[in-house]
This record gives sequence, C-alpha cells and structure tokens, in this order.
Amino acid sequence: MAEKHHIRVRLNGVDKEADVEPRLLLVHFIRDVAGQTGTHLGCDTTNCGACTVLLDGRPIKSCTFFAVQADGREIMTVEGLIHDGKLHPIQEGFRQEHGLQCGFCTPGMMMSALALLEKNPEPTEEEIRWGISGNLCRCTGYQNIVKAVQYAAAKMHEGVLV
Amino acid sequence: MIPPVFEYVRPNTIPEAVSLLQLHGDDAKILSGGQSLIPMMKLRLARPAWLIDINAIPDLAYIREADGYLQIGGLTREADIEASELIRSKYPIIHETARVIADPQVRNLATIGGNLAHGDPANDHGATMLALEAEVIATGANGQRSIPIQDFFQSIFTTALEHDEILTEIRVPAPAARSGGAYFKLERKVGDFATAGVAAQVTLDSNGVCTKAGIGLTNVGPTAIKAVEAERFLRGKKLDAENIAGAARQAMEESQPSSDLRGPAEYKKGLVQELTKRALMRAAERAGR
Amino acid sequence: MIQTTSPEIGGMGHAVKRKEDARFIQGKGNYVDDVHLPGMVFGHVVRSPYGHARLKSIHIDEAMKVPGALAVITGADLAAAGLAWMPTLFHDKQMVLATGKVLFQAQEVAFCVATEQYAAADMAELVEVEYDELPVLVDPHKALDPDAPILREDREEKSNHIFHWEVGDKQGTQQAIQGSPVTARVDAVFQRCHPAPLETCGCVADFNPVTSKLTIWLTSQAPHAHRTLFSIVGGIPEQNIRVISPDIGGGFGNKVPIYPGYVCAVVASLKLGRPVKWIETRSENLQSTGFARDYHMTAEIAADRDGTVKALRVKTLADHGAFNAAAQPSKFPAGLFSICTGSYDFPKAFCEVDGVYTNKAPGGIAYRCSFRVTEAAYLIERAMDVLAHQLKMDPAELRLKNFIPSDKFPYQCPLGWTYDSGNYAAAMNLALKMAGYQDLRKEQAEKRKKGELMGIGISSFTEIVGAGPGHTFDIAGIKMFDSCEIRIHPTGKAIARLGTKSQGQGHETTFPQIIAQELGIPQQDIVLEEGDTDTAPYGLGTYASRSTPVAGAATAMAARKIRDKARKIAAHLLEVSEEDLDWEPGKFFVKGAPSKAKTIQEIAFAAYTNLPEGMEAGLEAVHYYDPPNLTFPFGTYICVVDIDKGTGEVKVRRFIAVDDCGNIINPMIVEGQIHGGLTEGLAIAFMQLISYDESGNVQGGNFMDYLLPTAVETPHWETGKTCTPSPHHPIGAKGVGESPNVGSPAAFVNAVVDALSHLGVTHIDMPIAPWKVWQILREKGIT
Amino acid sequence: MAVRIEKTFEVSEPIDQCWSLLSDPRKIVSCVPGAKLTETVDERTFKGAISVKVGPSLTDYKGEVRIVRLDEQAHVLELEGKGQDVRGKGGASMKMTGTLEALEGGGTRVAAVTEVTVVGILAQFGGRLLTDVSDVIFKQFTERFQQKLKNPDAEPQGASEPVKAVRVVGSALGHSIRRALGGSDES
Repeated sequence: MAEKHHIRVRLNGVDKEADVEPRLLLVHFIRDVAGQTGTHLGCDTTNCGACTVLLDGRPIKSCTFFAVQADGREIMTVEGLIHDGKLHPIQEGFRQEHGLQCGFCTPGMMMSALALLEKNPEPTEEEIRWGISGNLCRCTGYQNIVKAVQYAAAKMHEGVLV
Repeated sequence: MIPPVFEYVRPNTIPEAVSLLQLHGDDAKILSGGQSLIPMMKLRLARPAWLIDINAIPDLAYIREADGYLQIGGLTREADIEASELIRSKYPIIHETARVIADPQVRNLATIGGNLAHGDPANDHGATMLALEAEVIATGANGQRSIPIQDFFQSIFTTALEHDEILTEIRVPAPAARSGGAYFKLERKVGDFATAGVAAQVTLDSNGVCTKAGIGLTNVGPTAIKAVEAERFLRGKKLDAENIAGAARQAMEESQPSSDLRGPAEYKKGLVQELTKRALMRAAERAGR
Repeated sequence: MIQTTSPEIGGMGHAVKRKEDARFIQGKGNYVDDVHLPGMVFGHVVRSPYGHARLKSIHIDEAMKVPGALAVITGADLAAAGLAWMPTLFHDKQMVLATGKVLFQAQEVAFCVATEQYAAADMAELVEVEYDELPVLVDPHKALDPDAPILREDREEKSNHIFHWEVGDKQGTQQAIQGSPVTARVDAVFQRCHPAPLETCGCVADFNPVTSKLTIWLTSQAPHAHRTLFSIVGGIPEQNIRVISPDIGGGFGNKVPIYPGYVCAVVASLKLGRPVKWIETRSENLQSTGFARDYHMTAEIAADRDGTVKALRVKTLADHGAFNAAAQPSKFPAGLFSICTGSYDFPKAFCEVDGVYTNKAPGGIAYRCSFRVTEAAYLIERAMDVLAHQLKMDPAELRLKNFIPSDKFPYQCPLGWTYDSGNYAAAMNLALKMAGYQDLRKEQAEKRKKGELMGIGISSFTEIVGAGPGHTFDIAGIKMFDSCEIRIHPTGKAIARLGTKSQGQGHETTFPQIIAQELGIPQQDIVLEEGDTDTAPYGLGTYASRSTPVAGAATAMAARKIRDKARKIAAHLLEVSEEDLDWEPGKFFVKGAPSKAKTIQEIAFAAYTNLPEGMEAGLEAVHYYDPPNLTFPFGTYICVVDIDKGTGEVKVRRFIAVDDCGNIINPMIVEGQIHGGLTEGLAIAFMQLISYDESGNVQGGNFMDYLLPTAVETPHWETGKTCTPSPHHPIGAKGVGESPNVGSPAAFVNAVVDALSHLGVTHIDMPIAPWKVWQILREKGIT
Repeated sequence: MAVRIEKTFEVSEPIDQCWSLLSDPRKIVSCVPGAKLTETVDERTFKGAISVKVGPSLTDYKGEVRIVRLDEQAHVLELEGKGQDVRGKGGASMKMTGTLEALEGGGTRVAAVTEVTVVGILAQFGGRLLTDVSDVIFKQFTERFQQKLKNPDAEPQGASEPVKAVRVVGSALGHSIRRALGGSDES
C-alpha cells in the first residue's frame, strides 16, 4: 500500500477532495470516488475513448491518467454539459440526428466533439472525423455522429447557449 | 486493468527531479505524458516502484526559434506541436509527424520528450529528428549535454540518456534556404503504430541539386533508422524520378524490419521504398518552393 | 399497406426521436458497471497463459495475504459443489473454472474476491498456478489427424470431432456438377472475429441470505433464458432468481451466452452473502468470451454456359474452439448456414458441415447474425462472383439472370427453407441506378488502360431472421416465441413490457410506435419496460434480428386483443352493436355517423368505471407469439474501391446499400441500424481478426491489434430501400439489424477482387490487409 | 510464438577450456544475462530463475534447465529450459544446441542454435520486439562467455542482474549501429 496523496480536483465546477492511492486512475476517481458514472471504460489499451473527459478544457483519456495528476486541475465530464437544466447543443445534436444507439461511447464522444468545436467552430466533415478519431463507436457507423456535430456547430454558432 | 502499487512524487525543479532519479535508481521512472508508460503499467508489463512526475516543472514546454535552432521543450505536448503555426509553416515535416501520432486525446498529453526518450522504434519523432539531424539536450547532475540524434537511439527501448538524465529539449538546426521535408506513415488505422514510416528532409542549391539529405525510418528495425546510404546517394544529385527511386531502393536496403501482425518483413521493406519515394518527392517539391 | 397515423399519434413509419436518448446524452444511463450496492465486493478472474496444459497445483496463500482479500475460488471448490462444468447453449458443456487441464489461452482458472477492485487485481497476480504444457492444436484442419492431441478428455468419443451435419440432395447435386459444362469453385475462410461491443460483459450478483433471493444485474441479451439456466445449473428455485438486464452497451451476439465469470460471481455471492461485481477487461472480453465465424468453406456452383445455375455444393469445417459454445437455438448444428443458396434459384443443392475442437476460446456465437447466415451469404455471394468471372459475365447480369423470380414466392429452396417473400430484381435495379453502375464500369475500363486499380463489388444477399418458429428453434427446450404485455391506464396512457432486451436498437421508441399504430394512443403516452424478469413476460431475448419479427408481432397481437375488448366497451357506451362500429386509429365510431364516436382514452376510462354487464374490469392483454415462419429480408449492396498500388491500401470510395426489410416502424432507426451494420461489415472485411500462433497465443486479443474502424476509416454510406412486406407477419415487418452486417462483407471483398480480376485474381481471404493486396500485386508483377 | 537464433563466434582459447565452461551449467549460467541457478536437482537437471528487462518492462521467470545431450567427443551440448512467469502471465521455453569446433592455431569456433518459445502476455504485446530482444540477449551472452574464458573465476560484471538493453549495448552496439548505418563511420 503506497502513501496516499490528498488531492483537490474541480469536477464539473465543484471541488472534490479525497485521499487517493497514487495508482488510482482518474476514470475510477470520477466513477467510484465522485460517483459520476457517465464516464465509461471500454478498453485496457487507451484505444476506445469511452473514458474521454476534458482536463483544463482538453480531451484526454481518463483511463491513462492518474487521479493524483489531476490535483488542482479542472475536469469536465458529460455530467457537466447540461446548463441551468438546458441541454448543451452537442447533446441536442446527438438526439436530433440519431447520433447514438447503445449510448456507451456517447459521453466520451460528446466530450471530444465539444473540444473540437471550441477549437474549430466550423469544421468540415473530414475535420470532424479526425476530431473524433480517438473515440470508437460500434453502433452508429459515425455518419449520424458527424451530423450531430454539424448540428451542434450550427446551434453554437447561432449563439444559442455557451 | 489496474496498475501495480507505486510511490508518486512531483518535483518542482529539474535538480530535484534528477536527485530523485539518483536516489531511487532503476526503481524510478519519469512520468511525462505517460501515454506509453501508463498503458504498460496497467498491463503490469512495467512496474516502477517510483514515478517522478515532471509535469509541475516550469519552462519545459515551449516551441521557439533561437540561436539558429528550432527549440522544442521536452514537455511540449504533441497537440501543441501539431497546432503550432511556426511549425506548420516552417517545419511541415514535424507537423506531419505530430499529427499522425496516436489520436487527439493521447496527443493532448503525450510529449515529444517522452516520445524520444521511450526509445520505441515505433515512435514517430525519431525518424523525423534523424532526418533533420536534431540534437537532444539531456539535463543531469552535471548540467546539460547535447547528444546528436544519430547517437541517441542505441538499441530497442534504449537511448543514450543516462539513468539520471532528463530529456529537456530537442533542437533542430534551422534549415537552409531551399529546404523541405515530409513525413509519410502507413498505419492500419488511425492511432496505430506505423507499419512503416519515412521522414525525408532535403536542401537544394539554385540548380535544384541536392546538397543535403536526411532520411529517417520508423518501426523497421530495433531503433529508428537513419538511412545514411540513401542520403549519401542523393547528395550532389538532382531529385529527379530516377535518383529518387535509387535513394528509395537504398533506404529499403537499410531497413531491418521483422514480420508481425502489421505484415511480413518483405512488405515493410517494400513500404519503406514506396514511402521514401513519396516523402522525397514531397520534400523536393517543398524545397523548390 | 400500413395506414399512416398522425404525427401526434406517431405510429409506424414516423421518424420519432428516441426516448432512451434523454438519459444517455446526460450520462445517466444505467449500465451494469454503474450498479453500486452497499457492501459490494469485487471479483477478478485468474486466467491461463497456456493454450493447452495440465494443472499441477494452485497456491492461494500469497493472494489471500493481500489487504482486503476475501476468497479465492478454484475449479476444485466448484467441483465440490458440482459446478465445475456448465452446459453450453448447444449440446455441449464447458468448464466454469478449470479442473484437470486448461484448453485455451485466457481460460478461467480461479476467481479472486476482495473488498476493492484494485485488491482483487493484485490477488490475481499472486495466485500461483503450476502448469504442465501439452501440445497445442490450433489448426482445425489438423484436428482430425491421427497424431492430433485429443483435447476433450471428458467426452466419451476420444476424438476432436464434434459433429457432422448434412442437408440436401447429395447425389443429385453430385450428378449435376459432374454433368455441367461450367463449374466455379471458391475456398473461403470466414475468419474468427469477435463482436466487441464497446461495453464488455459483466454482472453484479447479489444473494440475500435473509430472503434467499438472488438478484443478478447482467449484461444479458436474453434475461429470462438466463434466469432459467441459472436455476437449472445452480439448483436455485426460479422464483428466487431475478435477472435484471439494465442498459446494455451493445451486444451483437456477445451477450447471449452465460459466461464463467457470471457463475463465479454468483457462487462468490452465495458463499459470502454479499453483492459481488465482476466486470471483464477488454482483453478478457476478446480472448475468452464468444467469438464468431471461424468457418472454413468450399463452394462449387454448376452452371450452363449462359450462366444459368444448376447446383450448389458446400463443404465446411467449423472451428468451435475448446467447447462448442455456439449460442444458437436451431435444431441444426450449423444453424441457418443452409440458407447458402441465397437469392438464387438453384434446382439442386447439398451442404455439409463438420465441427471440430481446437485450443481456442469457445464459442461460435452469432455476431450481428442469425446463426451462420453471415457465413452463408458471404460464401454464395463470393461464389457467384467467381462464376461471373469465369464466364466473363457482368456480376450484376449473372445475378439478375438467376434470382428467384418474385412470382415464385413463397419459395421452397432445395435445402428446405420456405422464403416468405422477395423481389430481388427491384432492389438490385435500384442499387444499380443509385450507383450509376454503367458509368462506373466505363470509368473502371478507362482506369485499367492507365494502369489504375478500381473495383466494383456487388452483393445481393438474402437474410433469414426472426427465430422461432418454435418447432425449429428452442433454448433448453423453451420454444423461441416472444411476448408482450400491455396495460392501459384509466387515463388512456399505457405501459408495455416485453421479453426482449434492447442493446441500442431503440425498443423504448419503436415498440410504443407499434402500439400507437394499433390503438391510436400517442406513442409518447406509452412507456416500455424490458429486462427485468420479475416484471416482464417470459421471452427469449434480442439477437438475430428477432425482436421486430417476434416480439413486434406479439406487441401488435396484444394490442389487437385490447382493441377487441375496447370495441365491446365502445359498443356498450354508444349503445350500438359491435358490428355497427368502424375503427380508425384512436377511436371507434358508428358506421355512417363519424360524430358518434368514442376515443380509446374514453374507452380506457370506461374500462375501469362503466363496463357492460358481466365484463371484467381493466384493459390489458398479454400475447406470446410463435411465428409461423421466419422472415426473409434482402437487399443489394454495391461497393466501389480504389487501390493504391504502392502500398496495397484499399480505399472504399462509395458504398450503396439498398435494403428491403418490409414495413418500417421507424425509418430513422432503421437507417441507423444499417449504418452500424455496414461499418461492422467493413471492419470484418478489412480489419477484424482473432488468430492464434503455433504456441496457442491469441493474436488480436486487445484493441491495439483487434482493429475497429474509427470515423476516419469509415466511408459515407448511401442508403436506399424497397418495401416487400412479410405476408405472415401481423404488421408486415421483417427485421433489419443484422442485414447490413450479413450482406456487406461480400460486397467489399468482391470489389477488391474485381479491381484485380483482370490479373487473374479470383479470391482473397478476409481481413483484406494492405500487405495481402501488395503481395498479390508483386506476384503479378505490378509495381 | 517462437524465434530461432543461430550464432557463431570464435575465441582464441583451446576447445577443452571452452568445453569445460560450456558443459558446466553452474558456470555457463553466469554468461546468461539475468539468469541464476537456485537448486541442483541432479547432475543434469537444475532449477533456476531469469529476469528479462526490455525497456520499462521486466519479467521474472523461474523454472528448470535440463541437459539432454552432453557429447564429450563431438563437443555438443543440448540444453532444454522451461520457465513460468512468477506472476502467472506467461511462460517461456528454450532449446539450445551448442557445438564447439577446434580451429587451426588453437582457437575454437562456438556455434549455438537457440529456439525460444514465448507464451502469454509477452507474446501478445511484445511480439514485434521478440527477435530484437533475443538478439540483444545473445550478444551479451557472447561477451560474457569470452570474458569468462579469459578469467574463469571472475563473476562476469552484473552476472545475475536482469538483461538490460542499456548494459547489453557495450561493444555489441558497435556493429549493430554500424550495420544500421550501412557500414559507415562518418556519422
């Protein structure tokens, strides 16, 4: 048993403190310590992207990052998307364009898409496909996910929310 | 997949980090981007007793031009290299290399220092830096030393870094006028290691004759490989189809791939030849501009 | 044809947005790994690194020293309880935890339980297992050699042969082939691959010692069947078992079988009296749970010189791994593989299959597939292309020539199936038109002159889905019906419960649309529940595209029972006889006097307040539907590829998919299913492979090497549809989930082979990796 | 997953001296990087352990080595080794045939054919590295063998330490790099 470290992480706008083993993966901190289970685990090898969260605004794979590294930093997960009870355009887009089926990859997929749109508000289809290339989906074939991101881009452009 | 137990320490200065490396010796590993190390720990293929997290050390992440060099801090994230306007415009070969490493999320954490120091022949920067004849700046107990990249990769997973040294900077000599470079990688899918990759950097004189050529190969040997015979072959020659084909053949001879799930060795050799052609053509085109 | 309802009602044919999405897009889905119970502990499986070895000893002392360690369960412990083995879904048994020997790499050897997930993983490393290596058998073709090691010591027969099965007219086919002017042959391997849903398998087993009730949260595509099997295997009274299949992160057939990990978690919970969670890692999922395919096939077609097909002969070797854990309920060892005559009018056919054991993970599950129809469709569609190539005939023309004519349905095929309906030429012609087929062929000809490689691949597949009927399909004797129960509340709203279980197919949206269609109750007023065996009527679950054909029919039939009772109540309320009433979705009205009407809501209220004399109260119904036949969706797919001669890379430039799944409940969802299935087909054709090296090491047992396409490798799909309703299905629907996965692999491969056909290439085995194409080009002297 | 390595090298020492080293597992083991004998079962069977370190990854095997052929006349030695990863993640087995041949002028040619088979997680994840790693290990064996001949009693430096590519480099690096550089020294 290694020495525990006290960490404070700003998770979806709220400070979360805990004493953690150094080896605790961020994804387990989010799911098991903070109890926010919207972030999923789909593989062992940093391939699938189901665990994607935003670290200080940048998408990372929370299965390949230690909770102790997140000390003093900001994490945003799918639970942080909704705003004053209003869905984020990216959430609307996924529903409107049928961008999800089983829903397991969706939270991570939306976080990658969101980060893409913040960097590049008007992405081409190719840029969208590259932007979500770190996230696997087994159900949709990505076509409607691309549409969902385009929907969100348009919505966010209108300045609706955000 | 759960990593084994380890102790974690996050120094704020390089001297601190170095003394920790000396203190814990072989039991310690540096945690930079962690995108190669953490997966190995989760599979319990790697089990360092100590992780020394250098991410809190200031001024290790930068991209700048100074003293005739492009200087990239060891802790610079691949995503920042990919996004750098300076690199995109003046060093497209480095941009092309960074953008095909792993995937967007991994590139947000992975660092160029880690990519090189890991010494994995499948990592992409090695070939590119060999083509660019870069220098690696290692910082240890006795301060800094510069290691020419061609002496850096020693054998599989093994570099010239001493155990108590940290890769703090990579230096690329500013290319002369009429220089151009390109990196071509074939991967089975986005995020995969290269089946083979080729980096090429050339400098032409006013008559389009090649005065300098650098060629690096990814994942076709125990280390990234500098195709020196191919380079020599090109020097003093025009980069026409015939000479490019000749150099490509040479590069193929210099590659030492082994067969694996990515394909048989002979295919990889064929790829080296083909990708060398493409990289040289693109490089020449860029140099001509 | 189905009468269209208003958007408010939202019956069949409306692209209703999905109800389930609300929770998924907010991260509020409830998957098995999200289940957290007080006092819950964690299990971790110790697995064999060897493909074939004798177990010498297992030492657990070190493992038990880990802080938080609770128990290590071994095969010996299970044997003592008579649980070391469990039945598979197809007349075989499989080890839960190894006793005696291990038969494949990653086989379950012990189960560690600890208070923390991390501690359980630490324990697994410290369980010391001594093995004696045995010779490994990985090549199914060597399984029957005299010197091959006998893998299954538990069986009477000392042989690796599992079954021989044949169907059709052996002699007639033989004669037809001998006497035929043209015969085309293809030897094709449908490689071992894995469904790899993004959520791995897992469970939380919670045995309550006080009530002796066992509740299992399970990644299950068939919760009721699993409850019954747990009861039979574990000897627990079925009323004391509750299986809850919560949100499922994709199944594709992977979550049909019962896996050792589930049983271990249940045993651990019984032993400890605490909830035990076990969640597979991805490597465990790919290396130990149900693989698919691994069929080594030969097809021979006899034809006349004009291309008219006369006979088909198919011979297949089926590699089932260490145990025959084929998750298939048909009476036939090779499932529905005998649909291999496909869309074509073969006078004669013969098909034989032999199954063998090897030192590989057990299975033979139906990966987005009706029990080997994918293998069958791939084989016949490949063979037809080989024939076309041999005859120098256009593959589209050859197919059009040999299609079962639309006036021949219902069609009795030579291998025994009765196709319910079809119009293959219509689908093909639409696809050709969408693709601009003639122009593509012109472009190809010009490109060839310039030495460029472009290919066009066609696949005109026939599906066979919707298992039952009960006389041909059962699980542990339970016939393959499915069920729906509908309850109408006094205010005219409703709840429906089904025996199926959605894993992303959108049941919460589509089944209410069927009820809306039948009763005129707006779909948003209807709640749908699945997956809780304590509340839902018994059903056989969701796989093999059976939900719509079977449970969908049950839903319509249950709704019609309710409508019949509603008619009586309406007659009573309107004081007319039932015969004087007409129905339109939402209300009964008096013939000729539309204003004299009672809405379904008014009738529902009356069902609890104002009933005819002697009628029992309430407005609900349950229906168990055993289909009279399967349904036969079909379609034509056209794929266009360009090949990079320098690297061997294949680029899918276009893919046109025309599907006919009969009447459509929700076009948006059908389209989504097709996109997804095509993408899985793409992965099978070009990427997915689980192989084993000569030492029994599994290759491709993780997502670094088991390649799944990202958005970048996936092309933009072009879809179209024709509609040929199923004549025997209450709402004329057929099921669509697996069609794109069944029909597309042949289209991709045919396209690549077509690009190289002028070089004499007739076949390339999947997955078509760049190096394979490159090697062929070098052999043919193309650089 | 199996790799076959055939290597030949020449030493100046006479064949008998080489044979006495090669034929005695207690001595020869010190030439095998990371290996040690822990127990003598009988004169031909020994229990032992070996640590293999590849970059950041370390695997510890324990197992048995058996002399299957010891031909004094022909100077041929056949060894069989079997080991299991102490953490249950895999195993490895090895077949080695060593042949000595006297050279004109008193030296000896040492020829070794080794077949290594790996099962388990290393074979799954390390497949692409296996050949290169075996090469590195064998190069170090060669060096130590020569070292030991010169100075029979000295424990070769780092004898029982894990194979470390970084230590392996030494002189072996020389050729491998030169080979990589196509025989040029200019860089």
